[in-house]
Amino acid sequence: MSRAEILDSADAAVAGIEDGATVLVGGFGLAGMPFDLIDALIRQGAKDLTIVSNNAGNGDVGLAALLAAGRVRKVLCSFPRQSDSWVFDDLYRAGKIELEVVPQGNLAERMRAAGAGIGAFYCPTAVGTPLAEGKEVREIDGRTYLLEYPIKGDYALIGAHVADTMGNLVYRRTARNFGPVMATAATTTIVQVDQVVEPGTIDPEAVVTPSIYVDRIVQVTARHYTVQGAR
Amino acid sequence: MSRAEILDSADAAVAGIEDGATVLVGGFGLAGMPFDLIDALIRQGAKDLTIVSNNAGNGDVGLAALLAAGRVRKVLCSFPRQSDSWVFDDLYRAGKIELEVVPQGNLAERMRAAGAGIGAFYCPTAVGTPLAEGKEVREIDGRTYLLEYPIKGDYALIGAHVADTMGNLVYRRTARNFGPVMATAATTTIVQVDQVVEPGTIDPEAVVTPSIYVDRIVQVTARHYTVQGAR
Amino acid sequence: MTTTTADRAYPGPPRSADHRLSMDELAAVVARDIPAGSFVNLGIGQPTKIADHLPAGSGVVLHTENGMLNMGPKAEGDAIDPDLTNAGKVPVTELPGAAYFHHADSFAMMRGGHLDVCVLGAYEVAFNGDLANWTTGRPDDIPAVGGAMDLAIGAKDVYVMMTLFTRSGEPKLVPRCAYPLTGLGCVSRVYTDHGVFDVGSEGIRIRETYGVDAGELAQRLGITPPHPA
Amino acid sequence: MTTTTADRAYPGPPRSADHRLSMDELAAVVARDIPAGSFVNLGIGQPTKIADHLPAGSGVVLHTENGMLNMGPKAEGDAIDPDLTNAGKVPVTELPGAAYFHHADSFAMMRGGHLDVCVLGAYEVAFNGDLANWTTGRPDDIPAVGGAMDLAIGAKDVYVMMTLFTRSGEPKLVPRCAYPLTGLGCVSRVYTDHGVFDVGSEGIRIRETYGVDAGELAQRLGITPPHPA
Repeated sequence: MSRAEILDSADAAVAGIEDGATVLVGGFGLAGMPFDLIDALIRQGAKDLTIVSNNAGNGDVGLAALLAAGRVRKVLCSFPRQSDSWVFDDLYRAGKIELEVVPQGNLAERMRAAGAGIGAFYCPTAVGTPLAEGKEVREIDGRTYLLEYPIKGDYALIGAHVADTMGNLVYRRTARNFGPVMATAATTTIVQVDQVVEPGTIDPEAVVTPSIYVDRIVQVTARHYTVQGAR
Repeated sequence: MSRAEILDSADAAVAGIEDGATVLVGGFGLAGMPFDLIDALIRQGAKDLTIVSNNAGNGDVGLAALLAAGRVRKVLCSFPRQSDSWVFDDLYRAGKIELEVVPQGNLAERMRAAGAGIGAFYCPTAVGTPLAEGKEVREIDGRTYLLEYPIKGDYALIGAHVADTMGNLVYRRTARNFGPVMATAATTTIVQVDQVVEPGTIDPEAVVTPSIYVDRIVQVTARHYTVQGAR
Repeated sequence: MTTTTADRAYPGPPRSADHRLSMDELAAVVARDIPAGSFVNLGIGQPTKIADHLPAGSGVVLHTENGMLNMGPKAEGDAIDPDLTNAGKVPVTELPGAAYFHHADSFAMMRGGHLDVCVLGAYEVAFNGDLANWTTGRPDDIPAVGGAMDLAIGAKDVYVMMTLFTRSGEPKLVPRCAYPLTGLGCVSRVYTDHGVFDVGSEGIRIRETYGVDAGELAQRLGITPPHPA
Repeated sequence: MTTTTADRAYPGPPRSADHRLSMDELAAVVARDIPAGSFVNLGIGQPTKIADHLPAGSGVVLHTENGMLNMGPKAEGDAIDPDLTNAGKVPVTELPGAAYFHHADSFAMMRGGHLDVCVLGAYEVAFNGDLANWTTGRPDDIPAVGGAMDLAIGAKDVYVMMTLFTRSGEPKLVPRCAYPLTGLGCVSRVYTDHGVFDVGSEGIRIRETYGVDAGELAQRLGITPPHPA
């Protein structure tokens, strides 16, 4: 359906996310992290979630707050351990959360595959490492590859800069990161943006995420966290 | 190397293309077709070429002229037969050119794979059709896929709208088509543009082909062909 | 798998028109059946006409596989831009809210199942939804597939729009395709000048008839009549 | 495969410095060796310092895997933008000619072999170029790989920058890595405070020494001395 739903609140935007859902959460550290949607998801109460995100939370905000609320069963991410990942670290060491570490490029490419209808792909990353365990290996043209499968989300929660009312998105700088890929890989893509504009306002040559990938939009007041985590 | 070479002429831009090279040629019909580069390639004289392009020439210009000059051994394309593909049609019927028909999306995705370091991928397109012959078949999650391999070029000849002197590119409308993908899939990417500008002129958020993929640039005077072929 | 209407429940008699439809009338029928707000790819040829019949405010967004969403009508006069064409290389226009993307992204969109509806022409469609629309397979026919195979497996619903019979009167809706296939079991509905059909794994079912009785249509196609004549 | 210098021709005695280098001096050495105009990714930590030593006009373009080419220096004061960071989440700036792209495109760029040089830190490097830099494998170490494995196999040349010995004096350049691997045979050169080494399928070779004799260095690493002492 073409015209994305424009919602009044982050709470309305995350309505219906079920217990046990797989949720792709944008952001690289704090850049691009959809804080308002995550806070709304905490209020909404869905639990037993599988979260796919580059990190496993920074400081006590965003994803870290969702983890602290006990709503997450499993995290797929490339880099959980950071100087400010104390929430995840404690849960993991207490055996209260599952972790699947995925190389960052594979995380992105596996979500791209999900969005692009690719059944699986042979990737050279991680060959010969512990992360290759259990994966099918094939030599192609003299190079060794591992078979990687798509990662599909039930929902994607992402942050973007500007949306038009059809759902076209542009991002800001490196806050773009996983947003465009996650938008393609989820059944329902929910976006928080700084601004919603009329169709025709965004240059069609500069659209990063075309409207077809966007289901729900909420405009939020930009919040600025310091880069290393605490509010 | 970062700073793309800016050349004075299309002839200088295509220097060194060897006999027997695989050349990816941008354009969808005439939109985005790098006419000046192809004309220069005809003058340059390289022969026995394998051409990868969506079509096999329109009218008597561009790719059709290269074919007519007898320089092409084989064409990989999705759609050779068009109302104005008489040059290719005659060569093909006379047994003077090889043809490999590749579904359009596979053509694009196989070049993307070449540019993205993917060894091969499972694709649902063409399952159960004559174009599946000889391809490895695999069922994944209840759906049937064919194994597709990358298409890599020695050279890409593409058309874009504006380049900066570092090599960042933007395109115009549907003339974008295969250009950005081919730029990633060739060892040497050669681009004709309407305009060359200084770095900082193109909005970094709107760059379509980042500079890393571009090797040689030549600014040409825009030529307009009627859409159905003849000059 | 080829089945007939006998294999599944039939909800009622088909709607009908009192005459065989022209291709333009048929385009209007297809347009009527495309849900408001759908993302749609219209194949080269007859399906292109469907765009002219989409009601204003339908919110239908047209995708063209050469790299655009929210494509507008055919360009005329000064609006013609050689850099802006549809998949048939016909100059078109851009609507507010359009987006351009490259070919790999365009076909990822298609293959990834994001389009709601795709309407294609066909040489033949089988009762099980098999599609043949890319080559006759004759020795003198230069094969050219374009985006047909990608479209066939990409959209959530693949509709075919065609005449029901060849000029010599042979049905093009058949138990099994004789022409080389474009895709397996991919078509869900077939719009023709004589009627509209659901096809697929549950077999063929007549939805509408135009200028012909459903029983007679069933007989000409060699399928079980939908209900007692 | 582990081999030693004896296995290949040695072109001459290494250049040398009269003292062990600080990490900052070492960063300058790496910067000197990066060809002008290269596309380079500098890993988190020590390699980041290399950027400060690239000569003006080198034309080196920095890639950061979180989606940017032509990254500028660290941002200070008002230039800090939470939406613009490097892979270490440190605020950075943008240079003219920058481009932003999403993560799949960024890692396609890397995995596709388009970067000329990548410089990484390491726990250990083997003489054959095997790299261990992502986890100690200790039970209490939470594994976190980030982009390390993608970088290891992506760039045309992967350099490592590290101290040559652990605090307890054990070499980190070893016949075979004991730590869990990041990539196989992927490192081509190792820059350390005591010297620079070529590694790879042809084995290890000393290129430069800092404050130590090549023969002594070879002995400490257990490799064949490069030439008669």
